[in-house]
Formats: sequence, C-alpha cells, structure tokens
Amino acid sequence: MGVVHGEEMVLNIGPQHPATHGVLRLQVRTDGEVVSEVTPYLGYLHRCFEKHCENVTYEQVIPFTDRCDYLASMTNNFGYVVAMEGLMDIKVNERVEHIRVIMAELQRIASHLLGLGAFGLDIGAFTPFLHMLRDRERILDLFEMTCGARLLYNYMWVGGLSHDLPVGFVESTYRFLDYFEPKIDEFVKLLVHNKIFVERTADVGRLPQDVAISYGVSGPNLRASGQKWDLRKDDPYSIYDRFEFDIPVGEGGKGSVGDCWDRFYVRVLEMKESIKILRQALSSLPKEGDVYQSLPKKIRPPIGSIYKRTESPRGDLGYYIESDGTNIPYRLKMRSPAFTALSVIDEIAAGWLLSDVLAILGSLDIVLGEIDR
Amino acid sequence: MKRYFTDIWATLTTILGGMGITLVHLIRARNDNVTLQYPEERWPRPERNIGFEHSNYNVIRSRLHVDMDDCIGCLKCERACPVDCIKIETKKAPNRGEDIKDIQHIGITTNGTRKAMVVTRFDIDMTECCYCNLCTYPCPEECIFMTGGPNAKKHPIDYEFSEPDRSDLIYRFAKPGTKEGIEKIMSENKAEV
Amino acid sequence: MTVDFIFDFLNQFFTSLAGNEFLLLVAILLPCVVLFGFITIYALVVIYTELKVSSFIQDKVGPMGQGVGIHAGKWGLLQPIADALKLLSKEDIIPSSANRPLFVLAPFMIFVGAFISFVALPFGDSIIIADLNIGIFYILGIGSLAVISLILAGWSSNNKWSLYGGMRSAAQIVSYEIPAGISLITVIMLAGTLNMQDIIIYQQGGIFNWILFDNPFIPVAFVIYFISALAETNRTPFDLPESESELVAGFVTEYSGMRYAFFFLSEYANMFVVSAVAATGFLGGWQSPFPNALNSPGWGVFWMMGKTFFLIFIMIWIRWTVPRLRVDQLMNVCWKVFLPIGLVNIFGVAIWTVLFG
Amino acid sequence: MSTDQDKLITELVEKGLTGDMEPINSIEDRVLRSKAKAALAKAKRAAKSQETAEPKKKKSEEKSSDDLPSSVNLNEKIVYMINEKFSGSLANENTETHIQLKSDQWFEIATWLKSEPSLFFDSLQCQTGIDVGDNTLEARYNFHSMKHNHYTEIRIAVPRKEATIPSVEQIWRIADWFERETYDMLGIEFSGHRDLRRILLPDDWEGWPLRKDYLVQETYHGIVVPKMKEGWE
Repeated sequence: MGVVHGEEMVLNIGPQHPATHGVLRLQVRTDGEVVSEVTPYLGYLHRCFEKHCENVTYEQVIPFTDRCDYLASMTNNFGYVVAMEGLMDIKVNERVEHIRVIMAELQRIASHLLGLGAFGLDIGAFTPFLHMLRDRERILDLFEMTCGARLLYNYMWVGGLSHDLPVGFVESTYRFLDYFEPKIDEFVKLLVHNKIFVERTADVGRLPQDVAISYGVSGPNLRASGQKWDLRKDDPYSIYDRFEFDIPVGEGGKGSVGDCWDRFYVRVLEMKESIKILRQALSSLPKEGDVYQSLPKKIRPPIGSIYKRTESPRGDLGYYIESDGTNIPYRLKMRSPAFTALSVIDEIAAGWLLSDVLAILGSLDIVLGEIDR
Repeated sequence: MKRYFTDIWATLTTILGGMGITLVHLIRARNDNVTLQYPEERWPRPERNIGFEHSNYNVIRSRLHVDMDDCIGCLKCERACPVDCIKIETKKAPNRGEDIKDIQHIGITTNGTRKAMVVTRFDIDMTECCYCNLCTYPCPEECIFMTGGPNAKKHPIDYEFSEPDRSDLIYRFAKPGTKEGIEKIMSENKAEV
Repeated sequence: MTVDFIFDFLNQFFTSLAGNEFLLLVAILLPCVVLFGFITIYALVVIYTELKVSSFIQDKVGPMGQGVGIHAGKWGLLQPIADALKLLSKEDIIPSSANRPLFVLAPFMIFVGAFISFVALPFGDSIIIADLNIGIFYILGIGSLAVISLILAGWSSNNKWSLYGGMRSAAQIVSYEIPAGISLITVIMLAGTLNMQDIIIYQQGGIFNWILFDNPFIPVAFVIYFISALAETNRTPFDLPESESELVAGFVTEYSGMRYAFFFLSEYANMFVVSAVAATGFLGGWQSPFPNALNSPGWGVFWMMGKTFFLIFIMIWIRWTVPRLRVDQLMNVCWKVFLPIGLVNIFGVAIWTVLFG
Repeated sequence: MSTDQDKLITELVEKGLTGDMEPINSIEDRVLRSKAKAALAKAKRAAKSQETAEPKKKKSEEKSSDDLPSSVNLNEKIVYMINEKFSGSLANENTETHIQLKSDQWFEIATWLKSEPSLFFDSLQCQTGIDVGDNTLEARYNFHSMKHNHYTEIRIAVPRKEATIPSVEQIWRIADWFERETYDMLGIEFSGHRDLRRILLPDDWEGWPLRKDYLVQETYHGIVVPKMKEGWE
C-alpha cells in the first residue's frame, strides 16, 4: 500500500495565531496533516526602521534599535554602539566595557528564557513558560534598577552609557545568579528530558550545517547544527576575549545534530555559559570610571562605511552604517539574525506534520520586530 | 524490542519526575508565588539615586514633566526627541531676566540663568512618547524629567495614567494665557515706543 | 434512587393522582434536574480547582480577592461563577458561512452524551439513577457518542482549524476507546458482571479487596485505562483537538458564549464520568478502604466522590506538567503500546485467575 | 554677507586644511565660526574624494609589477585574482575597504568566490543597497568565510535607469530574501532571481522608499497619509 494522497488545502497560519510569536503569516500547503510547502509572508510589523534612521541623528537611532528586537534591546544597543565606535574610532573605558558585557549577557539569558518558554508553549507545556517568565522578571528588575526601563532601555550610548550602575547592583546580580543556576537544572528536568518533549523535538526539522550556512542562519541555530561559531570568540568585540567560556554545540543528544531538540538544548547550555561570563565580569568590574568619559560632544562620524557584527541572543546582528560626515546616517542597514533564521523555514519544515511546523518555528526563536524592522 | 520497553520506561519515569517537580511547586505555593495583588499591592519602585546629580535623581521611565519656572525655551529637548512628541513655541521676553507678573513668568531659574524667552507653548504628546529619556539629558536647566525626578515629592511615580480621551494625553505645560498675555504686553510696549 | 422508586414514592404521597402519567413525568424529570444541578456545581468546583492547582504549580496565586464586587470573592471563590456568568451573557455568534442547524446542534449533543452517562454511575450504596445490568458497557458506548458531536462541531463551523480539530478528535476518541475497553475487560473478568453496583460489591472488604490490588496485572490495566481516559476527554497530553498553540482552539474555534460553555461543561462532565468509572472499576467505588469502618451509606458517597476527585486532580496535575503529543505519536501510543500490552494483560489476568484465583 | 567674511573664511579653511585649527577656534563670533567650520568640512571632503581617486592608480601599477607578496591583504589578493580570471570586471582598483565590481560578470565571480578553495566565502553575511546619488544605486555584499574566518565587502554600482544586477540567490540561499528586500526598498532588479517580489511592503506599494528622491504617497488605498499630526494645529 502506497502513500495515500488527499486533496491539498491551503492554510494560513497567522497573522493572528497563538504560535507565530508576533504577526507573521505562514501560508501552508497541507495534505491532511502533512505540510508540503511553507511560504512566509512578512511585513505586518514593518515600521520603516531604516527609513527612520535616515531622518534622525545618530543618537536618536538608539531608541529605534531597541524596538527592533524588543526581547533583546540591550544587545541591539550594544551592536549599534560597537559599530558606531568602530566608525568613529572611540575607545571606551574599562568600566563601561564591563557594564556593557554584563548587560548583554543578562539580556541574553532573559531572551533565551522567553525563547525557551515560548517554545515549550508551542509544544503544549504551559508551566515551564511561566517559570521562565518568573525568572525573566528578575532580570528585568535588574534592568529597571539600572536604567528605569524594563523592556526598551536606550541604555548604551555611543561612547558610554546613559547611567552608571546603581548602588547594590552587583550584589543583586550575584543574588540572582545564585538563585537562577539551580532553576536551570529544574527546568531541564521538567521539560528538556521529558520523553514527550523529546519525541516532539528530536529528529524533527533537522537543519544540516551547510544549508544553515548557505541560509545565513547564525547564533544558537547555527551552533545547534554543529558549527562552532560564536562572534564573541571568533571575532571578539568589546572585551569578550578576556572571558573564559565554552561555545555549546549541538551534538544530537536525543536525535540527530541540528534538530529542534538541539536548537533548544544549545540555548539552555548557553544560559549557563552566560552565567560564567557574568560571574567573571562582575568580579573584574572596575570600581572607578566615569561612564560619560568618552562621550563625544557631537556624533559626526567621518565619511565612510562600516559593517560590524555582534552576537545577539538570536545570532549575528550586523549593522551596516554609511556616513556622509553629517550627524544623520546616510544609510543604516540592520542585518537581523531572525530574518535569516526565518528564511530557512520552508527548507526544514516541508514534509513534516502541521504540529511540527509550529515546533520548528518555535525552535528558531524568531522575533518579528526584528524581521520586519 | 529492547528500545520499545526502554522508551515506555523513559516515558513513565520522566513524566513522573516532572510531576514530582510540579508537586513540589504545588505544595510550596505559598513560598514560591511571585504574584502581586495588583490594585492593592504595587510594584516596589526601584530605589536608586543617580543622574545629573547623584543625590537627587531617580531613574524612572514614566510620564514627562516640565518645570515651567525653570524652562528657558532653548528647544534642546524638542530637537533631541526622536519621535517629535515635544512642541515648543517661544516669544522673546521684553526684558531679559525679569519677572512678568501678569503671565506668571519668572525671570530667573533656580540655576540662576536669566531667561531671554517666554515659553508660550510647551506641549508633550504622551501618546507618542517612547520613554527613551533622550530629552532629559540636553536640558541645561534640568527642568524636563520623567516623573520621579528632582521634584519627586510633587509628582509621585505613576505608571497608570490612562485617560478616556486621547487628547488628554497631550500635556500642555505652558501656563494658561501665556501666549495671549505676552502678545498683549508686546503690543503695549510697541504702542509705548 | 431509580425512577420506579421515585414514582412509587410520589404515588404514595399524592394518593389522588396515583398512577397518573404526570407523576411518571415528574419522576423522570426530577433526577434529571438534580443531576443537572450536580454537574453544574461540580463543574464550578473543578474549574476553581483547576485554576488554583495550575496557578500554584506555576508559582502564581490564581484568582484572588478580598470580597464580592470588583474582586471575585475571598480567595477568588466566586471566579468560576463569574466566568460562567460572563460566558452566559456573551454575544452568541454563529458564523454566516457555518451550517446553522448542525452548528447549533453540536454543543447540545456533546452535553447530552456526557449527561446521560451519569445515569449509570453509582454514587452510593443505592444511589444510582438507573442500575443497568450492562452499566459499564453502556457508559463506554455512550462515551463514543462524543465523536459525532465533535465532528459535527468541527465540520459545521466551516473553518479549517475546526475541521482539523474535529478530524483529530474523531481519530483520537475512536482509537482510544479500544485500549480503554480492553483494560476494563480485565475488571469484568474478575467481577464477572457488567453491572456497576455488582462490580463494587465484588470489591467489598477493604483496600486489599479492590480490583486494583487483585493481581499484579491490574495496575497496568489501570494505567492504560487512565491514560486512555485522558485521551477520550481531550485532556493534555492528548488535547490535540483543541491544542491552542496549533489549531487556535480546534473544534471550538468558532464557538462563543453559551455554546462554548456547553463544550466546556461537557469536557469537565466527561472527566467526572471516566474518573468515576475508574474509581468504580479499580478503586472499589463507594466502598470504604477500611474493612469494617466508615462504610455507612453517607460515607459511601464520600468515598466515591473522594476517589473520583482524586483521579480528577491527577488529571489536572498531569495537564500542567507535560507537553502535548503529536497526532502520529498519539496513534503510535494507542496501537503499538496500549493495545498489545492491554491484550497481553488480559491473558495475564486470565492465567493468574486460573492459577491463583 | 560681506565679502570680507567670505575672504576670511577661505583663508581660515586653507589654514585648517594644513591642520592648523587654532585660528578657526579663536573666532569669537559664533555664526562666523560655524560657517568656517562647515566650509572646512566641505573642503576636506572634496580633498578626500580627490585623494581616493589618485593613489589608486599608483597602487594598481605596483601590484601588477610584483607577483602577489604574502603580506598583501585579502582584498588585494581577491582583486588580483579577479583581474586574472575575469579581466575587465573591476570597476576600480580601490581595495582599501571594499572591492568595486561591474555588474556584468557578477554571477560568475560570485560562483567562483564561493568555490575557490583559498577564499571559500560560504556565508553571505549581509546584502544591502544604497542610493549613492548621481543617479547611481549600489548593491553591497558582505561576505564571510566560516572556514578561513576572513571577510570582504563587494560593491556593485548600477545606473538608476537600468538598475539590474545578476542575482546570486542560487549560490547563497539567504540572498533570496536579502535581494528581495533590496529590491523592495531600492528597486534594484536582480536578474535571475526566481521569486522577486516585495517582501516587507505590500505588493501594490508605489515607489522605492530608500531612494533619496522618494516621495511619501498622498494616499494609500484611500487612506490619506497625514502630513501634520492631529491636535498639533
């Protein structure tokens, strides 16, 4: 008996759908439960980021970068200021560098927490999602303590920071890390090794390494496919070359390399590595140092262009900045990691069941704000 | 065949293990819970003192407030705003640094700057404000701030400022009648000359 | 508490109307009204339990409040009532392209299916509406009725998500009927009867006489039955027909207000039915776990309810722990795990009974 | 404006170009000072563009004479190899920050860039377009090699009227969406792209928003695009 083919049906997942993590429309061609083609339609959240940037000054761009990847605003700021400092040849002092790394790593944990929780939610596990949000709130508290905002920070400035660390921040962060580390193990026990979860994710949506590179997939998704590639190690920016940490790579622990489970587990391990970096950065944080020290009076970069990549929680976040010598960017392009990650969905989701498509979508950990910009 | 039974065994053990974790949470609900009973309990306001002057500034991202007695009408905040939600109009003051009683204009700021301008309009559209705090930094008189700033006593931190009408969220800080008042004074001055 | 019993009672009370058909009608309707009230109150209790248990598991506090008014009562006790009132007062939307008669019919059919299962459930020593001699068989049969109404709901909504939900639930419920039935066969083999009351009476004499502890094969049957029951009632990890992150809301996508409430109510009613059957078949029904204590009729009701609610609690507990299965894995579990093990189990029980029984 | 002021400014600019900023900074009149500074910036920019045009020729002469020393940077190496394989496809020989190519042989060069073992650019990091003015659009490609961990940028300028560049979508799959985005925003056609549609904007959008001469639509589907904010009078 061969495979039974039924009538094909076109199904629109989204723009409003609980599992699309924003307003994304996936046009899915299905035969019963089996999906033969996935076509993403973007642009529902397009806010003309790049056009905006050509009309505001360089410092005014930063609040807009916040709003691109609204789950990892700190790293978005970070990427932008690193690129701008490269363009303007500004060197910031040690304290600023340390605070930036601390913020970026806290943000990475916060972003992964939400990504993992939402993936669990896509699979149907509700409880881990709320446990993740509970811990994420603590990180947001730390951010609120620092800069007053919980989600969109506008914290890192070209050449400095908007505020120095508050009194007691280091202690609070240590307290958080001590609290959080056992919670990861609990989470692993509750969800990651759960047999139903493993069945749903292992061997599903395998993304081979060469396909991943060709599609420009980066960050945890690429690492899950077996490529040891982390900009923090391979093209170190800021002061990441001083810290000791490993790059977790997908090993096919429950199925094959590059499946949903690997993409999930790499993020779990990455949180542990971030904790390592945080502990080192907190212990070596210089006590002295003015965060406004190297703030330029006027941001007028010299004529020229720069493409600078940083490691955001979702992958390689690149800013291409073309300057014409004025205080307004001539062209600013954001190469968002989620954009490239989503482009691979048709390649890996075709042929799987409807439920798997949503699991794969969740495992890519996309943020629509960043895709549509 | 072996795989078949190990799979069943793994399913049972991992699910029971997970149920054990949730049971612990269920039993310890009283200790673990993180919920805030919202209208009765409020989020504790983050305590810190840092900013222009480290002793008297709380970093809060809330609604903007302008201390009009200190505003000199330099338009720096208007230019800094990335979303153009601040609109300022000024008129040249007849005499620099002098109070004008009729329109409650105070000539010298608390920093001692003598005002050359009378601010006839200072509108902030809070529906558009993106709470980026960029307008507060260039202010030379530190008169625009997110509430919870230097005048925290007068303006309690308040994240809930919903209004039934959208136009109520356009905050008009200029003192009422300033525009008409200053025009009248100017025309009188002209007449005198 | 059969209809005949009530009819006799009414005949004695209203001597002037003795033998009137009107009294017969009352005698039939009275248990129905009582039952309906019971299901409603039970649903409110279980919804509240579910809210609280899920909240505690997730480190929240769930519905809370200081008093009636804007708050939902002390500890949020009025929350389920508020929910029910909200659902009842909501606008009832029927999509213009839906098949109107079937769309309207589906929620009532599914509720009727759950409702009439209650008829054969023994709540106590003599508290049973209809003491059928094929009680367990009747409940299993009626349970399958839900399939029709779910397909009806899915299909008549004229919505692709609803259709998916309907189809999934049809495949799921039909498949899981079999392992559920097979595991109950072991009970019937031991008790030698299909009558619910007789099955309970067979387990007389304390916890060690319960069928669950009769021989080492029965716990396996119990686990299979319980998991199949989860699948039949569309509870996590088998909530594929209405999996909210995949199918939006599955077969109830287009339903709102009152009709949605009926689906909701019947899901909880079905939970009670399957739990009560499990309690009857494996846990001694209204029998006390102690051989010679606490087995008066009043305690009987308590034991029955206690056992049923314990199983419902486990259902809730599982729901907030595990993720959801995929549709092909659902079938795999049914046909490749439960069915063979269930069949082997029957032989095991039979051999055990012959050798040691 | 008095001619005296203009003279003064030109004098100051000349001084400024030699690196002497003192006279400019010492001007008391704020307006004059800012004017002088603006003029200086303008002059510097002009000088720079001349500079960049000139030394290139020298460099290319040097390079053709010596046979690729090991110390040359990657861009020079690539340029040298491209000159050998695809002669005439270089738009200019500037290799400081990027490689400027002509569009005609781009697809072949791209194929070669990925397959050449010593380059092996397997990752297209970023692809973007830019309106450089003078009726020219430019597509920019940022390449990276995961194996060699090296990086380069390639630019292809095309006239605005016939903005067509061969697509590399079949070489790097991500170019599919990148090129669609560039097409969407700047209207550069990528010939050979299998699915060249708008990606972020609606299909019926008019104009190319990131071109510098883009005018905001008056209405879209009958919705008037507001010029002034409501309530701002």
